[in-house]
Amino acid sequence: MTLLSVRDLSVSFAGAGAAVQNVSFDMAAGETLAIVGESGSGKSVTSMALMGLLDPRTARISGQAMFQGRDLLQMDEPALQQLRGNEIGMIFQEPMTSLNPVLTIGYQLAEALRRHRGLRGRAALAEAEALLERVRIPAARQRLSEYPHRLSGGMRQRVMIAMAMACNPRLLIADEPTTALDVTVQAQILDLMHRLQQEEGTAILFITHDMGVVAEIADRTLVMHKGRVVEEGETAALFAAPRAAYTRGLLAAVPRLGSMNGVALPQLFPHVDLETGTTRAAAALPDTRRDAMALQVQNLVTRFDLRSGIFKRVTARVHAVEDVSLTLGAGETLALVGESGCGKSTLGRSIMGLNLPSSGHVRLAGDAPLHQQVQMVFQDPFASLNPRLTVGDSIAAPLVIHGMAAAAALAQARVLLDQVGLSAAMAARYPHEFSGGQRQRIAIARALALRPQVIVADEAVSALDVAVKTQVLNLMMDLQVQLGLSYLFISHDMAVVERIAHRVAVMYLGQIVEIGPRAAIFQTPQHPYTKRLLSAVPLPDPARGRARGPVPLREIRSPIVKLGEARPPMAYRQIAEGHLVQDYNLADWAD
Amino acid sequence: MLAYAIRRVLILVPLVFGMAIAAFCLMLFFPGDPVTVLLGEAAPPEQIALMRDSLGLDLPWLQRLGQYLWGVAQGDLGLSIFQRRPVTTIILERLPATVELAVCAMLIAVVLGLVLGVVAALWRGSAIDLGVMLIAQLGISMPVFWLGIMLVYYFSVTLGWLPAISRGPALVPALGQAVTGDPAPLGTALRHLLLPALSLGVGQAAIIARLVRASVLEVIREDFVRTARAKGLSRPRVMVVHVLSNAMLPIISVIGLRFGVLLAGAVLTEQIFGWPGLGQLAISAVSQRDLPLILGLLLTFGLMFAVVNLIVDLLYGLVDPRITLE
Amino acid sequence: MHFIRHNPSLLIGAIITAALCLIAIFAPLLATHGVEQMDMANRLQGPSGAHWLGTDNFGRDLWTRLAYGARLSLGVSIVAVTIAVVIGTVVGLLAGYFGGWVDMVLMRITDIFLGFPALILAMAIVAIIGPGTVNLIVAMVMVFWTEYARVIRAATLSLRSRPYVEAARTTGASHIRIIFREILPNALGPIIILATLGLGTAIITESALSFLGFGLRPPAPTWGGTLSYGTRFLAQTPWLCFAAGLTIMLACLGFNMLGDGLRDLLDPKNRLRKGEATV
Amino acid sequence: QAELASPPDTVRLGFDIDSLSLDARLAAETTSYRLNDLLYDGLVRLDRDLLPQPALATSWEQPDATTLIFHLREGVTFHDGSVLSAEDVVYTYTTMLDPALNARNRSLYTPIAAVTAIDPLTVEFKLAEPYAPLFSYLDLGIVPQALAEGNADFGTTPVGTGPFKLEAWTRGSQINLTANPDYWGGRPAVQNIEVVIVGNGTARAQALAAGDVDLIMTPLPPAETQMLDGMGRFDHTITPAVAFTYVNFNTGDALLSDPALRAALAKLIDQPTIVDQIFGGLDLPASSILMPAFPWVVDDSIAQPGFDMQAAMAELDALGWVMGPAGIRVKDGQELALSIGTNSEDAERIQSVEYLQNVFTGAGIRTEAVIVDYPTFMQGNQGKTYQISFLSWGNLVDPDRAMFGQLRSGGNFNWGSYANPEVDAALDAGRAATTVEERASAYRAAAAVISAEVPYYVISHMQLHTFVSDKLAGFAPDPRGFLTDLAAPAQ
Ligand SMILES: Nc1ncnc2c1ncn2[C@@H]1O[C@H](COP(=O)(O)OP(=O)(O)OP(=O)(O)O)[C@@H](O)[C@H]1O
Ligand SMILES: Nc1ncnc2c1ncn2[C@@H]1O[C@H](COP(=O)(O)OP(=O)(O)OP(=O)(O)O)[C@@H](O)[C@H]1O
Ligand SMILES: [Mg+2]
Ligand SMILES: [Mg+2]
Repeated sequence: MTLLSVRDLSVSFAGAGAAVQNVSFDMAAGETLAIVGESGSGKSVTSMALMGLLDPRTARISGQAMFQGRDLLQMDEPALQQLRGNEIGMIFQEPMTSLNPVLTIGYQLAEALRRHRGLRGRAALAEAEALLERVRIPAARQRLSEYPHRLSGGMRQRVMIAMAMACNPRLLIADEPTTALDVTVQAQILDLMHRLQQEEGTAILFITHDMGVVAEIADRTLVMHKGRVVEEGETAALFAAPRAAYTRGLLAAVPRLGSMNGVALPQLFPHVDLETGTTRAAAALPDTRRDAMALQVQNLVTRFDLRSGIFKRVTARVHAVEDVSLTLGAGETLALVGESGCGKSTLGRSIMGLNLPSSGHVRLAGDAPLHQQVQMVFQDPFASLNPRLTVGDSIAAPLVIHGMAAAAALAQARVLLDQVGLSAAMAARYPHEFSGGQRQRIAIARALALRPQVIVADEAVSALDVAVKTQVLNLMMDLQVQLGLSYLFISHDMAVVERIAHRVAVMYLGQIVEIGPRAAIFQTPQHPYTKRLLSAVPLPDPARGRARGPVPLREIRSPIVKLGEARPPMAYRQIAEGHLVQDYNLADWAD
Repeated sequence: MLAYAIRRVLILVPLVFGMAIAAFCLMLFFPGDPVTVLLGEAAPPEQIALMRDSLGLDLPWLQRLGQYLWGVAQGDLGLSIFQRRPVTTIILERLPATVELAVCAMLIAVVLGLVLGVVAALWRGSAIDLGVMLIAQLGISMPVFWLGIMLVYYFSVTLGWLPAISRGPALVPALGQAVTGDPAPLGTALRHLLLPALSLGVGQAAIIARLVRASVLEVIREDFVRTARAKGLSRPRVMVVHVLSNAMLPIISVIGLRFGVLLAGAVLTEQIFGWPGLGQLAISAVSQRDLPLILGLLLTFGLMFAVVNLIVDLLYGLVDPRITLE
Repeated sequence: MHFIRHNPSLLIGAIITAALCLIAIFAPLLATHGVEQMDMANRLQGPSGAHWLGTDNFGRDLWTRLAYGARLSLGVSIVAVTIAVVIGTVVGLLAGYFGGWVDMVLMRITDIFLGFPALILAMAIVAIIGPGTVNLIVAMVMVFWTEYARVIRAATLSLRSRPYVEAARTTGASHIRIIFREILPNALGPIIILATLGLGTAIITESALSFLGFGLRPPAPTWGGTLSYGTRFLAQTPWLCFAAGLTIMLACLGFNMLGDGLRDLLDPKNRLRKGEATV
Repeated sequence: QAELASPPDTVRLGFDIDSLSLDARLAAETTSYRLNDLLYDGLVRLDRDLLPQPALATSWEQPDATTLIFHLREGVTFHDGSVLSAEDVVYTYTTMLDPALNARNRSLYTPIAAVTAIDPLTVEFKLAEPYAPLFSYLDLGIVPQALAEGNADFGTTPVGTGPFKLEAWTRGSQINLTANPDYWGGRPAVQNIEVVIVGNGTARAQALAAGDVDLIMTPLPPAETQMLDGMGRFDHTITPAVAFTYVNFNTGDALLSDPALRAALAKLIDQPTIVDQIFGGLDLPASSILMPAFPWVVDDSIAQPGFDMQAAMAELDALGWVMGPAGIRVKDGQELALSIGTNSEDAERIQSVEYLQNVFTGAGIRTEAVIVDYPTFMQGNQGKTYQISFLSWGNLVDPDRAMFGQLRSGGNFNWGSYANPEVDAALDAGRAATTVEERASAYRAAAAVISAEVPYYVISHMQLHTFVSDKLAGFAPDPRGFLTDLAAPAQ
């Protein structure tokens, strides 16, 4: 039975042109339809148009969207209000900002119940508590009176789901509900949504740009590109035999976990042309590793003071990095992985001197000052370039600082731009004139200016779309070959790490729990945390999609330690040559 | 929370002493002698010397500063040279008038500002929005004292509706009387209060209106508002419960700062409306070179400003659950 | 010009400000009478052919006085605000960038100055150092710099941890270089906006000081002075008070609208955002 | 004494400043003087011609030039019920003379060598030298000794023998007086007096117009005076006041020490315009330093130089100050440059200085206006650093008080360092004289020299303008603005 039937939906914005053009699709009751596409392809606008949430003063909407016999696009506001949250629920991308920060969880949940189910007072609260339990939030009763900021991202997203499901809607629209979350948390949320769907028979319109997630949950998939539908079909069929060139390209570009089984060295990503869908395999890379040390971290500890009380005395500390030791070889890529907040960035920043380590050392290969040997590339391409400097000046600045004449430095900047695949003529432009991928190339050029041996790349490609991401990664690998660079590659994307790393270090609560050659970590993970991390990664393969069993709900532990308390030091065990695993207490990791 | 409050109060101590030292040093450079002002043009030099001596005005300045700070530490701000009474007494007598004026002006500012700001935000881009914002712009650009004079000219002189000058009965006791059945004093008090409070409050109302509008527009874009709408809540409900509750937060913190501006503005308003508050007192103290009184007033203003901001910050901590006051 | 339609504030503000500046610059050409040319027989006249805006209490041509007054009032305000902005910026940058005890000391000093009511402080300073253009500027600087220091400090605090600033640090840039090349240019937007809005405040402050008798000495044709005289003749000739007040208000309005317009122009937060919602 | 047609129960007065202290001995501004007149009684009371009349003293005699004996009224009680005695008078004057009290008017009484009580109703004053003006100051309110020594603070809670008692005092805004039922002169018909403080003259005028107050008086802006006149609803009384506005030439200044230059400059002072336009014709143009409030001393034959631009220019030329190329007069390569100063609190004074500056500049004198606030200006005056200042004197209840300190050589406030033996002699004679006629001729002699040598150029003699509503029809203040009419006993 068709629940929702969208015909020729088009949306255009005053002054900005068409965002969505002639989108048509059908959804049956209880089915999951995924909409995938790059950033800006019109996914969110489609969903907002269906909900009637676009500003009628700026958005022009046309077409038809029959929901249970009524056209959503023709309904007046009161009728839509009747529908929203009742017949159609919605979940948004950002769990951090989607809940009202000044109202309690209980109030926000009860609001929907009061609105649509006529519940009042205690009854509403009791029902809210039941809802929280349904999304498996522990200690639901206490949570009712808490404010959103006290909850972790995963919990908030579960509250959002509880809210959206409060009135057992026929249709749930989920706009990138897991994009902002860690993979382990993402797995939990996907699992939860799936189970709720089973229980209630709700249809889900699932918006995402992650092919792995699509493969895992969608019955059918709709691919959007530049506001148009490129392809639609059964998920399995679509993955197996994509018809549209764009879909083919997209699927080819996606890094897949496990694709490196049996491959010894990092590999370039294939060059994918999204327009034509053609893929050109890349040449194999030589082994860049040399028998020398590039950077050594010894027993590094970085803690942040938390102060409180009348005199602002230190009462607790964030143990962001705890006794970390590792060695980065010359020409080697060491990937640092771990969940959000585990201390990856802090470690990188401590190496760079951006955070002062509480103890420990960073040793370098050469005698040159740190800044000439180690450079950093940051995550956000939009924030890492000074908007008031031309990119040429930005790249030349380090050279000028170290004594080069301005003209010579600018000439060198042009060469560097060329080296990262941009044209030298772009040196005179300002950052806002570049796309995200281009900016990240510029940031890399700047990092290269001082000819460092080591580059610390903190989530350097996380903010980029798939196709752009692979291009930048390829550039980094190329540069490694050309310049013999070593990378400390901080990332949470396991599929990417598998492709480019020589060795991998897994971090948890400020400590390295496992470190070893890439193949060893991916194929024979030892530490329970590593295992969990790997199993949570969604695979862009519908055949294997729902193979995973139920995902245990588990909250991330806090790295905050009260003054005087200490975590016991843990020893490392050697499993194989260069594969070390920290001792663990199995009871802590039992599911 | 309590620790935070205590800490903030403790920080006031060095602040007060810092202000006392700064103000005292300022006083050292004042030309003109309060004693000649007090004793008059006709005073013989011996008498002036005698009085300077009795007031300790000729002691080395460090010693005077020391004595003054010691006094401040004991809550003693010295004697007014002119009124020959303790500065604290004089200030406390005048304080209620200024507070009454400032609080009422702030009330007008907040209520007017909120209403106008929300209206403008709701109909943003429309003629209403444009009109409100234009009025706000005019309100901000208008010199307080000019507005005051114009109000007096129009409402008191031309129309004769409201008293032009002076304070009526004190508001708080008048409120009390109104509660116990005699509304007359309250009426008089309000009639006297209306113009000064209005002229003082309008500029602030304009500023608040703009802030509210900007803040509401900012909050409207927030994801949680979309969430609220996706729940099917009605527009007024979303506006009041979700938008305003958040939009008020930045306004609260601004009110503290505005209150400081308002206290300073009261100097002019009080002058125009003959309002017997601290502002008028300050002007006469400066023109008489009543040094202890000027010092005391500067400290009082500074302290009021600090206390208001403290209250605002604490309030902020109460209203916004994200802020842990530690 | 696309932005003008979306930013009428900027346009109107710029027109008013430019007009006033032109009047100030070309006052000698625009003046119809001598700026100090008295005519006691024709004092306090309304607008007429001979005197476009009427005459003041000495029978001087009001238009001429206001035009010359633009020089003084705008000049004093611009100089005072500029100096205050420079001081405030330096203090704010140092406090925000270095933090720690530098911040502590500078901000406590700022707090002390901020606690004193602006007008009384300015009055006291004028009383101490005497009236006069330079002294008036000194007094205004003393009361204005604190606000700039606070705002610039806040801006610096947020800019200090921007990735591009950290990137500069990782290349070994000196503090001076980071402050002046990475932070200051990016704080300039708010500084310019604040300064523009501050000009309006400065003009009002000047007139308030004049009103209280702490303005420039006669026969300086300041707007505040004219307004202050005007209040004396309100019952008799409200026109003088009106005209002077309106001029001050217009100037202030011009600066405020210009400042708002610049804010919209420079601050991306105020631009229409993607996915803007309604209520 | 004028009578109120029908005394109202309650009267509201709009005053310009709050009292600083209601202790009779510490009075320092008009509000205190006016209220003290109602709260206290002195030994004498000054009538409308400022001549002494019996008050607490029913009679007095002067056995010799330096002795005065006063006989007190019997049965007078203070507001607290205690009975007035000679000791109270002795106490009042002794403390007044005590430097520790820091009384503003102490110097008026310093010629008093001793005050003694001869019996409970007789007081004897011994003077160090003959001092004729003393009678003008003997209206000083008498305070009760017993209370004062019991640490009562008359500054905040005045206790006198006057027709009114203090009822309430809200600082800065209102002072309430209530009739003293036991007043020796009879219980006043007016029951309550509410003094409302409104600093701004415009606002005070508006308050009267709006019916918020029943009486306002000088200082009032000219425009407001004209407006109130125009309304025709208010009784407007004009009384010659004991005050004048003047231009002071600093004779200690190198340039201004020359009487010929001063005389030339005096001809540049556009007295008619200043008096009629800037001061709105509220005051009388002066022809000499002798005030019309003292009819017994006025002499129309004495005159100051009048405004005469042509004559002034010619005189300046004659003095060698010839017009230079820049439109500024030059002599021996030096420009004629002067400064004219006044204090910034008074708008009319500022306007006058601005106007004078304009006229002086037109006459080829580079002129600077120095306008600073009162304390700063006084500092300059006392340091004798100003060249020309534009100021006024008030509360000059005796001709001596207008000249002795100002123009006698070495006078306390002789800021222009004026010294002329003829004037000195005349002023001394005025003090030593025993009859009104003697005194008058002494002051005329001094005034004639002053008018000719112009250390002072008196612009105008002030007049007290009083506006009252119907309620107070018939009310007339005395030259000091005293409100004695309000104390008229009930019929
Ligand atoms: N309110 C709006 N006004 C103008 N243009 C808009 C508005 N909302 C969205 N757009 C434009 O519409 C296009 C589609 O946006 P949409 O948010 O649907 O993309 P998306 O596929 O959800 O991308 P992402 O993965 O980044 O969320 C974009 O080019 C966007 O800039
Ligand atoms: N300046 C700081 N002051 C206090 N705590 C900090 C500071 N910087 C980081 N932390 C805390 O240290 C811990 C580690 O943070 P870090 O940014 O290194 O994590 P991460 O692994 O990079 O996480 P993500 O994947 O989210 O970037 C977190 O709990 C964080 O809140
Ligand atoms: Mg989207
Ligand atoms: Mg990180």
